[in-house]
Amino acid sequence: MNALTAIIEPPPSPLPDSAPLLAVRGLSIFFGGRIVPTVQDVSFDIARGETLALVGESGSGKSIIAHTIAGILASAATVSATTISFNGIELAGKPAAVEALRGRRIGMVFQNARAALSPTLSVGAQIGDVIARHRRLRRTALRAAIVQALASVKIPDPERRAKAYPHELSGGMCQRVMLALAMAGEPDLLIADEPTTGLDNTTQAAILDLLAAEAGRRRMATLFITHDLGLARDYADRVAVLHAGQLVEEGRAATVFDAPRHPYSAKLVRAVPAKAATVADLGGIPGKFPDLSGPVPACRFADRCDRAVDRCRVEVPRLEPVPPDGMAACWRPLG
Amino acid sequence: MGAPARRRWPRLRIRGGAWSVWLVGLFVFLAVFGPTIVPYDPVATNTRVRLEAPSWAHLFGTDDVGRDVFSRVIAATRLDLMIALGAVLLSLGIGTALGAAAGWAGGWTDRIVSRTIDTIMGFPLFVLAVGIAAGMGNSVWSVVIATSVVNLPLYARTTRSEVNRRRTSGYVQAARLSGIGSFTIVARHILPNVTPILAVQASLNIGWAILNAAGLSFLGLGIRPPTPEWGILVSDGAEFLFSGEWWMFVFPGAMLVLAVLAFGGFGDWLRDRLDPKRA
Amino acid sequence: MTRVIGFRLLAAIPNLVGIIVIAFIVTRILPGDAAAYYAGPTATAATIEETRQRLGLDGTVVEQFLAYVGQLVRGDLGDSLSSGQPVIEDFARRLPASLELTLYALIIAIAGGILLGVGAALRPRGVVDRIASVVSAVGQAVPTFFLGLILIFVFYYILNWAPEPLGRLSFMYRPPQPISGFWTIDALLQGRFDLFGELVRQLALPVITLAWFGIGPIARVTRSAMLDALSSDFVRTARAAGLRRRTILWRYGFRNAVIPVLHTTGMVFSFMLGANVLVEDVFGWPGIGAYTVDAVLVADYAPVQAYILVMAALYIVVNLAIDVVTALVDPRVRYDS
Amino acid sequence: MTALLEVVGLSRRFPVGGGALHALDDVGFRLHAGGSIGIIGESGSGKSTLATILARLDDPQEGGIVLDGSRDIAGVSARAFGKDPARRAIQLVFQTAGDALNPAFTVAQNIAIGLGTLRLDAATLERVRKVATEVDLGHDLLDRRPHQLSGGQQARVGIARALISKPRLLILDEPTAALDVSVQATILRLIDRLRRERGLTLAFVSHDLEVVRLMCDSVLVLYLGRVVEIGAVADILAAPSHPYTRALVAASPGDGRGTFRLAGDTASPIGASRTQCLLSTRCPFADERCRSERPALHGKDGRLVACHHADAVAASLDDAPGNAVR
Repeated sequence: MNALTAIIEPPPSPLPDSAPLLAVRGLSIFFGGRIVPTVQDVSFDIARGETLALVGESGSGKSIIAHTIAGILASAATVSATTISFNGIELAGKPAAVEALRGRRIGMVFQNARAALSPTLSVGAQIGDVIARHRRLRRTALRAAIVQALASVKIPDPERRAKAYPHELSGGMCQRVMLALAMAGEPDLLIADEPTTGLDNTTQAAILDLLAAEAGRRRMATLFITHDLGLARDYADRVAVLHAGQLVEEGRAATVFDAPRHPYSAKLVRAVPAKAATVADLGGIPGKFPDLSGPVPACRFADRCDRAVDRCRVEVPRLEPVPPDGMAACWRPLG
Repeated sequence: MGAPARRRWPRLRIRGGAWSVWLVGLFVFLAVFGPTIVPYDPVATNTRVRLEAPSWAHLFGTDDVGRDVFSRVIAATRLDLMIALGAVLLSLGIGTALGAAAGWAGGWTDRIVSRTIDTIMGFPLFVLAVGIAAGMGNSVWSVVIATSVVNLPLYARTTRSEVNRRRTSGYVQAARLSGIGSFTIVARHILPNVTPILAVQASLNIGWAILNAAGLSFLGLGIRPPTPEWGILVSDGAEFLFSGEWWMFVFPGAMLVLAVLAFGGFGDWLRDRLDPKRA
Repeated sequence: MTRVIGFRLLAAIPNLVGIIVIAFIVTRILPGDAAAYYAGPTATAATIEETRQRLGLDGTVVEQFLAYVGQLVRGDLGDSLSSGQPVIEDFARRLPASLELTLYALIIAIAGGILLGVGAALRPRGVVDRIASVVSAVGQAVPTFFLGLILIFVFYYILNWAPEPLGRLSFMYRPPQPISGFWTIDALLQGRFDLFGELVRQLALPVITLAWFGIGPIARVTRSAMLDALSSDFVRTARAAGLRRRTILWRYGFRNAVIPVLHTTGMVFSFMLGANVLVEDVFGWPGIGAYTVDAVLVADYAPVQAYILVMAALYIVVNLAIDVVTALVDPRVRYDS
Repeated sequence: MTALLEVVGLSRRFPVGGGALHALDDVGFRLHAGGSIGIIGESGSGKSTLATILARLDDPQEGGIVLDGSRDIAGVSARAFGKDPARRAIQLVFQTAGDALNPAFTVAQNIAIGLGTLRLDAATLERVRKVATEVDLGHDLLDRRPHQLSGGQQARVGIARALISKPRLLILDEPTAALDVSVQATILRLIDRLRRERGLTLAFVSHDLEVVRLMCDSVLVLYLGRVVEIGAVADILAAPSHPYTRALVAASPGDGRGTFRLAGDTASPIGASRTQCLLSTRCPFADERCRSERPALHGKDGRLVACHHADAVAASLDDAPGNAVR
């Protein structure tokens, strides 16, 4: 090999930053032998260093999607996807591939952190288990690594706290411990499943600040699952809105929050107290998610939508670009 | 959809179904009419047919003094069921009242009731039953009372914790907001929610009470021969095990097992029926 | 940890007091004149009266109770009418036989129950689950004494695999020198392996009968506690963190599942102490249960109250041990006290 | 004009292993007829305890609750209050609506409990129907059991139960905390409509500043059982004068990431010091004075604040998003 060819051939380099770290295409999830999928044809990307908020009301399927990507969906469900590609590795239908990444390249934090930690092991021991799984360390080095991990999530007095059990710590402290646990493998992607639900607002802000700082420092991608559009607006780069298992809108967080294009997102935004000047500005959303045990309209929002036309009930709208910079799955987007 | 709700795992026992309801019906029928429909007098001896193996004339064979085992086993149903039912009702009534008082009032009432219950629970229950039955002498009542005393904690504890759990619930507070008095709240607002739990417990408990009573009389406590009773029949039959006359202990024993299974299944069936979330 | 033990010991005191009170009540409600029993069958009216005074039975209830407690403190449990000896001596001789039987059964029940329960939880509706189901159903529905008789009938009378169900050892063998009172252990200590084998053969049926009733509840609780733990949020976290399956199963699953299992073990032991009476009766086992039943039937009441006291004391000791183990596993309990 | 409700120096302590938990410490406020006050605080602030005591389901150790400027009902024990003529005037809507409905009874019965009866005679049923209509609850739902209803419907039943006895003061203890935001919106609008139609006076307990902003005209901020700031909602949210209020405003989601944060977690209220400002360990404004002298509530621009540095706090507001709202 001479010098010339070396110049012509592209250097072997990691994927450019612009390529998505995680690409999900056509993800559908079926439960209990139902014909109607609980999650239908969902697609999205997350780039390195980017935070995507997956927003939806309870029952919209947001946690199911997160658990499916991490390969820890508890119930017997049938998953089909065109692709779930992580850093170029195909994960769809390959449990072993997910298994190899979980805890290392893909980390996860959950809501209700105190219940998400084992009550019979000290928090230090639980972090130690994870660190020991990834790195071979001697006893003293392991102990130092545990304290270091606790310190990195801003837990005061980490030496002493390492010996504490979850029930002795506040909910916020437990959530920090879980964050330390998820970070122990230095993941490229963090899936945060409603990480602050049930915490006080000030604690929530502190945790999310920490998460954002860590993500920024390590150029980590974050899939942020939340029911709170306001939080998504404050902490995510992009927002994807789910309605009854269908992704209805996706775009820059501020854009979706301030000028939603899908009728459902628009109604959801109108229900957020922070957006309303007076109580009269608040808008509820009539009806509820369609019952998935029977036939449902093609667009699952059609029966609740005042803009719906016949087409909405027979032809599933695809995510199409809408100005200025987002995507909406609607035959008659707001405009 | 969030994390899947905590599932209720299928329990490790033979499922109660319609069969158990039929079986319980059969036992009740035998308890009422058994003594009048059996082919032979359950206590009359007939030395000409001593120790005969099962045949068409004597379905379950005969015993050492020529009594028909089938007639004795069937006739025993009434006594065994009455003892079990009596004991369960007694402990259900007293236990529920004590538990409700302790669970609602708290404080000293609770402390005294709970301590008493703990002390009873401090004994191995069958040992306590043996002690009580021994102390009270040979009568049906001694078996009933011994069985109900050792069962008391079950109902008192359940009622106490169920009432206590609901004492601070929103709907009890809501009733207080309307000025409804304590007694009415416990009797009309809380206990109806506890009744299904107690009913299931009581029906499951009947099988246990049958076993307890049979165990006592197997040891020779309480009821005395020649009264036909399943525990006594097994005990009497056991003497002839070593000479191969198996039918004398196998049939009454099998009847015991069948009764316990029937009431256990019935309890399960009842639980499924009474689950308020199923309506 | 010593604080936990100390605290639990203190907590056991009210139980002990309650038990003594109940034993006292049971003694007082016994039919007939207690003084007459204690004075013995040959007593005259005068000696009965003398006994009454000696035992403090002529005083008020409180005085009687204090006198009764005084007797207990001196280790005086009264004399047995049937054996003519102090009850405490009869008990000392027979207790090891009961303990050997019960403890082996408890060990087998715990080991078997946990194995079946864990196996069933790993594969709900699998083979182990079904076996556990059947074992449990039999344990719930079949009376102890009936199961013992069936086992004797099948394995002794029909198959002749088991030795004659009469006591700890056939009269053809010489029992080991008493060291621990557990003959199996004593035989091993003295190197008498053939005797050990015979003792095990003799123990097999009664131990299985007794253990059977413990396996069901322990397996049932283990199974559901394991299933709960394995579907818990913290096991989900452990999975998401990429821990090994084995670690998740034992360190995260079983470690948490063991707490309810320990609690059940206490109840199972209590049940076994009761069932022990029936098993000893069926197998002619020379323990305190059979001894007490014999005493009851001839209206010999001193052994009965002694028996109740000993059983309750045993139960307290075992529960104390269970509390300590629970505190070792569960930090929440540790700090409660 | 006398206040419908005047609360003075209310304290509630719970004994906890050796010490005492000051769930409420010297809490007071006035509420005019037709007014509405938001009670804001995070977990451990005592806001639910306050709601329970105002509803007279619990007794304070100290303090007065004066109704209509004439009767102090704090002296009547919660037990005896059931028979008090004032009982019907005060009603409470519970946090988790599902838990506040008796599963053994039908929806109609659950509403009728508000009248103290389970018997649905014609007159009672008529009143139940009327109030159900008022809260937009379909009459076809009246024969169902509570668990067959959706969360929003359960919330409506809870409100109907509270309203059927025609109270003047309605206390709402986080009535929408468990609901999805779209359902919360309809329930909030319902409460607002009922308030106007019936001329109700509201005490609205919430952890959500934005909800209180929409629903109430004044706000009371609680921290570890003490009032730290109280005044008109619009004023306080626009320019919080207490560091804790400011932290709450900055942490409230939906209007940009605020930057003002307190250090650490809320301290344990058990055995808290009586001589220092409870926030002094977490507060960036804290100095020696805060650690040695507990600040009293004092007037400032038409509101009350308990902070030595209230002026500095108000003056330091910058233009960072979320730090000042409206």
